[in-house]
Amino acid sequence: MSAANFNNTNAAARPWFERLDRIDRRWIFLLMFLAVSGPILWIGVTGKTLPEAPTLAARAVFQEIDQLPARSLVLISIDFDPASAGELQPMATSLVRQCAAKNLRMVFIALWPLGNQVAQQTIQNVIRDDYPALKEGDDFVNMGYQAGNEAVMKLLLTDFAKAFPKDSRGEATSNIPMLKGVKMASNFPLLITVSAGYPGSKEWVQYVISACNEKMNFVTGCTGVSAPQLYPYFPQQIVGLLGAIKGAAEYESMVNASLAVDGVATAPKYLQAQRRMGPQLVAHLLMVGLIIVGNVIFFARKRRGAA
Amino acid sequence: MRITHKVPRRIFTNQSWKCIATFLCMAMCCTRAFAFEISGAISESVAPVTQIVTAQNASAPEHVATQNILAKNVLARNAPAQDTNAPLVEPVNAAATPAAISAAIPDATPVRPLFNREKTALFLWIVFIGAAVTVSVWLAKSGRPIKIRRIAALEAVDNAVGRATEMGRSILFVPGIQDMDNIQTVAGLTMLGRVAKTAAEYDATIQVPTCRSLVMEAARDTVRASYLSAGRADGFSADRITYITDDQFGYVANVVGSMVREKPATCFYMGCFYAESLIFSETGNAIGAIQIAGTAESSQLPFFVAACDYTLIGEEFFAASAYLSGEPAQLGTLRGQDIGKFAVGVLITLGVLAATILAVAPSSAVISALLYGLQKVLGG
Amino acid sequence: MKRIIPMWIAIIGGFAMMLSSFIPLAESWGEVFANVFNVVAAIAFVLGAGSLAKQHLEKLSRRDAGWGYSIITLGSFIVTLLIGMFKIGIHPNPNFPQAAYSGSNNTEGSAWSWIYEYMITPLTSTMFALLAFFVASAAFRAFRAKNTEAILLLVTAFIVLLGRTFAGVVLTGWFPEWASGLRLENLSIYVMQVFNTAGNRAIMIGIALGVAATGLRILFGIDRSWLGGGDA
Amino acid sequence: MTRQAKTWLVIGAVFVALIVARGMIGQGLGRVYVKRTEVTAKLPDAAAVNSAAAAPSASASASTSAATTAASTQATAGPSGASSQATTQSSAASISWQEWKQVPPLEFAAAQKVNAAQTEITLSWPRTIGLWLAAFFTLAIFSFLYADNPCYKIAESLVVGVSAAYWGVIGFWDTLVPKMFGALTPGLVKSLVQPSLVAPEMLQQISMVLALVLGVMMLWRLLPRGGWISAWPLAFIVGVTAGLKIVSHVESDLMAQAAATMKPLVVSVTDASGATNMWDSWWASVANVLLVVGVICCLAYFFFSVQHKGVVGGAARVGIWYLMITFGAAFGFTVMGRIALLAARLEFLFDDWLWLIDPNHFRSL
Repeated sequence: MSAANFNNTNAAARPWFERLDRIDRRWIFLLMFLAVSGPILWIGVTGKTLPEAPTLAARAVFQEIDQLPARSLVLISIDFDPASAGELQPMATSLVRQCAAKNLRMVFIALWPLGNQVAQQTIQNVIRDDYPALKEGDDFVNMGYQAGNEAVMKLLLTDFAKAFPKDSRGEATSNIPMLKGVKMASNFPLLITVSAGYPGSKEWVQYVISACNEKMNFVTGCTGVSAPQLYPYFPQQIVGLLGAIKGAAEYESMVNASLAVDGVATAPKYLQAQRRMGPQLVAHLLMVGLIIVGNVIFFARKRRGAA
Repeated sequence: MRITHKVPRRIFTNQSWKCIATFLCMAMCCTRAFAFEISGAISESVAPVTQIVTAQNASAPEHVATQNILAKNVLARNAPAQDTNAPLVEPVNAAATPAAISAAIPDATPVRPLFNREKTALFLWIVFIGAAVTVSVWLAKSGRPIKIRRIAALEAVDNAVGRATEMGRSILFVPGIQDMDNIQTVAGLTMLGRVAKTAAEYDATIQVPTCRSLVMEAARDTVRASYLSAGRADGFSADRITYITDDQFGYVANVVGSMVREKPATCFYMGCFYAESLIFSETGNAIGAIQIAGTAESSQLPFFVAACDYTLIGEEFFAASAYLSGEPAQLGTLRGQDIGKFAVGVLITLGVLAATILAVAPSSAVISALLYGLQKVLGG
Repeated sequence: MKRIIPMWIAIIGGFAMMLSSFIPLAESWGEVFANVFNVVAAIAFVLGAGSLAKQHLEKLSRRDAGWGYSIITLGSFIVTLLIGMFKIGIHPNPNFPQAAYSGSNNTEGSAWSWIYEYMITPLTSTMFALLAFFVASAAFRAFRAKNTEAILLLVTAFIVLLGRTFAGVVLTGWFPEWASGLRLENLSIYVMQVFNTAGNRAIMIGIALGVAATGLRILFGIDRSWLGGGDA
Repeated sequence: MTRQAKTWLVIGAVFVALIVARGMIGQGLGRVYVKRTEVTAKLPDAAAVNSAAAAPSASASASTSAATTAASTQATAGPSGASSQATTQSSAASISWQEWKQVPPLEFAAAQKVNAAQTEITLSWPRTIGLWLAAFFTLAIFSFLYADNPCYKIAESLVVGVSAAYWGVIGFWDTLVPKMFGALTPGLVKSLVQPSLVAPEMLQQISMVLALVLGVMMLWRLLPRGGWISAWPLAFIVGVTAGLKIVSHVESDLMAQAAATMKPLVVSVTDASGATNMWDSWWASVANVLLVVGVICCLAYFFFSVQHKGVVGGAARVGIWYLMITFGAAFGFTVMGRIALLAARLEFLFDDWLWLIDPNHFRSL
């Protein structure tokens, strides 16, 4: 795919804009690489991050979790795989951290085949490492993955144990102490999902939130790609929405601020999203620059063509 | 464009009987249950919420009552959290815990109503859409021509296939990355049928890599049928329709790799796409292929719109598939959908007017009743 | 026969699913069908794995171009399958040591986790990361102000790109309070909540109607194109 | 040698030189350390020991492991470095094994300082090799940006094979075993996999027989003949999803969205003191007007049985403008997401592999 548009036989004879227009796209790739790697190295060395001002949708996520009384049950669906972890892992980490700090009882499920492994890692990094007092089965449980996408959601609506017959340790659902009394999805006052696509937040709204006779509150974190599609549901069906790494950074800064202890710096693993906003800034500027240059070429060519 | 699909003018074809019968069956099944509940639904539209709670309590004592308490507590989010959510909090008073409550449920099986009243509006909507589609399909089958507005991307399909033949290169058709249960995939395969037929006529080779094994089977059937109907059954080769892998990026890596190696002259992307839309269309751009895309995934449309030569946006994709198939069933469905859209548009307009008048003159009882009615129609 | 039975299977499954939302008594049918569906969906994965193996074996036996890579694919496929199916290197679950296969594949340090951590993760996520480069190249070459529509697309993209980073704060953060609505970060929210919501809402309404119409067509037995062939 | 081959050679040589140079500076690069923990599980009764000994892992190394040290077994255990082994203690009815948990290099340095001969925290060869392989795969896929090449093709072939098997295995262990085999062969599942299994209900068993029949029909297509039978499970999938989707789409995407659009065109926003805020009211009203107009115009664009002329044509034109703004916003958001993914990959290369940066303080305080 490289040499196809790399043609410089009579490059000198062409006006500047033609040459620029036919520039090998690998130069653009290189620019993008520099725009992202530069800030990563700089932030990695200096440890500085940019300030975040949380928007309404992100504040709503924080408040929704914050207002739940301690020991409430929350259903957390990890609907992404490592391919999207760059965007979504910081969200999952912060969401679990806030829930753990609030002493909510967390039930993890996954509708993506690799989601179970992601949930497992998140549990390890946040709960086991930093909240070792929380006990599996009493305070949190990972129910693993189930195939079937929407049909699993449909089953969750009426029978939780049928949808997820065992947890990832092999314990039958009916023997798990914290799930005593959980019959169906609506027994959870709050549903939290982190979603990378299909099945994800949209399907949760369609198959669970809308179909539930009882009102279930729903907050979600999603990739930048799916965020625009979820805005029509906000704030009626989706109470709080974290869109892309920016949403993650906003929410992360809120959670960090709420859990900050004087004199103790926040653990660096809880600053992941905010660190990634640095490369984001430079890369966005590069994108804007590229679009502007592309259009300058376009108009220069148009003028030449018209003259 | 005007489709003159001439079916012999027989009003009640076999097909139409079948669909009417099925529809009536469905309607009858439900109206029995529905008749019991309709009076309740009407009274509900007048009565405040609390009455429903009591009404249901009568029939389903413990279960429903519990559920309503839970629901109301969650609803009352603005009130001080500590009190309202009390039943959700773990032990203080054992009797009030959800565990205790639901432990009592299995024994006392509640008497269930025949029809879920809260879904009345939803049910009526589905009946309405079903009726609109059935009637439109029936009309279309009875020979009434259906006009479809011009769709630019469609007119480009034949040219694009012709170009590939002239250049002596292959055509790539990607039917999305979802399974046969996704309607976009089905629409994509309808498009494939047409593209393959044109390709068979022009004697161009067509490559179809698929992401699901079921899609591969269906695509093979479709292409085989197209080659047959073009009278070139010998030209069909099942090996060009391959299954790669279920994994999104495994699939993308393979398709993009083969695109760079084989340099197809024309690429079609018709179906359900996610992140791979841009990888495909950028790679297609780099190898200088003509690209025509169609998807209903709105997140991927910007890339197709920007990078492809022609794009079928959202529903346009379904419309194009219906048009290309030339089947009265599909064209009738399109008309049925338009009727639905028109109804939604009118409802929104009425609702907005009512809401506006209500905002200006809050005391207007008639308008507030209208607004309430509209909200009910939409299940709000 | 080959088409009538599948059609009725679809009709029965579909109606059971649909009616279970309206008729509480039918809820259990819905459950049964959803449960069967989930298991069939899992068997579809097995089918996917089987098809892949079959495909590459055929390719190998014919010595097609690039058959060497088929060996790599098949080899990695078989190794992963063996490790996963037989839970190689997985000790039993400490809670149920008597059951040989009770351990989870996902235990830290297992071969399965190794594949996840050092193969699946880098391979798939780097594939995804390539998009950042393609997006840049597409922006340079494809996003041109050709007409009104393209200009609207571009301007919106600018507002969102700048408004969702610190650049927005730097560029327009000095706007006085009464004009705060014009700050890029607020403008980007406005775009999302008004224009984007309107556009996506219309698309959603349209698609919902499309899905309902097509679905009903299948359930009424009008549409059988999904059974292959073509005629209705 | 072609020009391209030369370029590859130069790039490769420079790269290797840089990595070697990096390896000699400071702490070096790309190593993974693990910490050993002992796990003991009590067997319920003596008879069960035999079945435990048949466990794939336990049997593999039970007899030989006693004499070997932790570090060396770990490097040799299992085909790809499974870092666990089991020892069966003949006296007590319990089995124990060792598990290794990844720890930051900082902890290794600290442990070495206390006791240079310690074996609790050690360098993990399987994981270190894995890390370097992961870095190789990352670079191999990035190399596609320059040009297609054998490294990329190898990575591509691997991802196809590994992921297909991975999905199959997950489907088998997570769904088929607990749901289908749990219902059809509860005894087997109970003794081998999940002792906590709840006895299946009759309905569950019947539905799983149905699922099994459909599944076998589906797998039938792997055989050369009778592929048409797989249309039955396909029909089931199509029918059930159609039934599910009709209800959910009409409810959440049609009715709820139309209801949410019924907004008053005139809004009065009052501030805390109860007075109407004219400026805010104006903007809120404008937002509502724009929203309502947008939804209706976009709907007009999607009318197919009406030619776009006159009023409908005008509305459709406004509709396409709205759609373009929608796509612009989607583009902006998507760019944001993609760049975050690239940042994550580069963080892996710079942090985990090359040890150039240390944002998580794994190697320095």
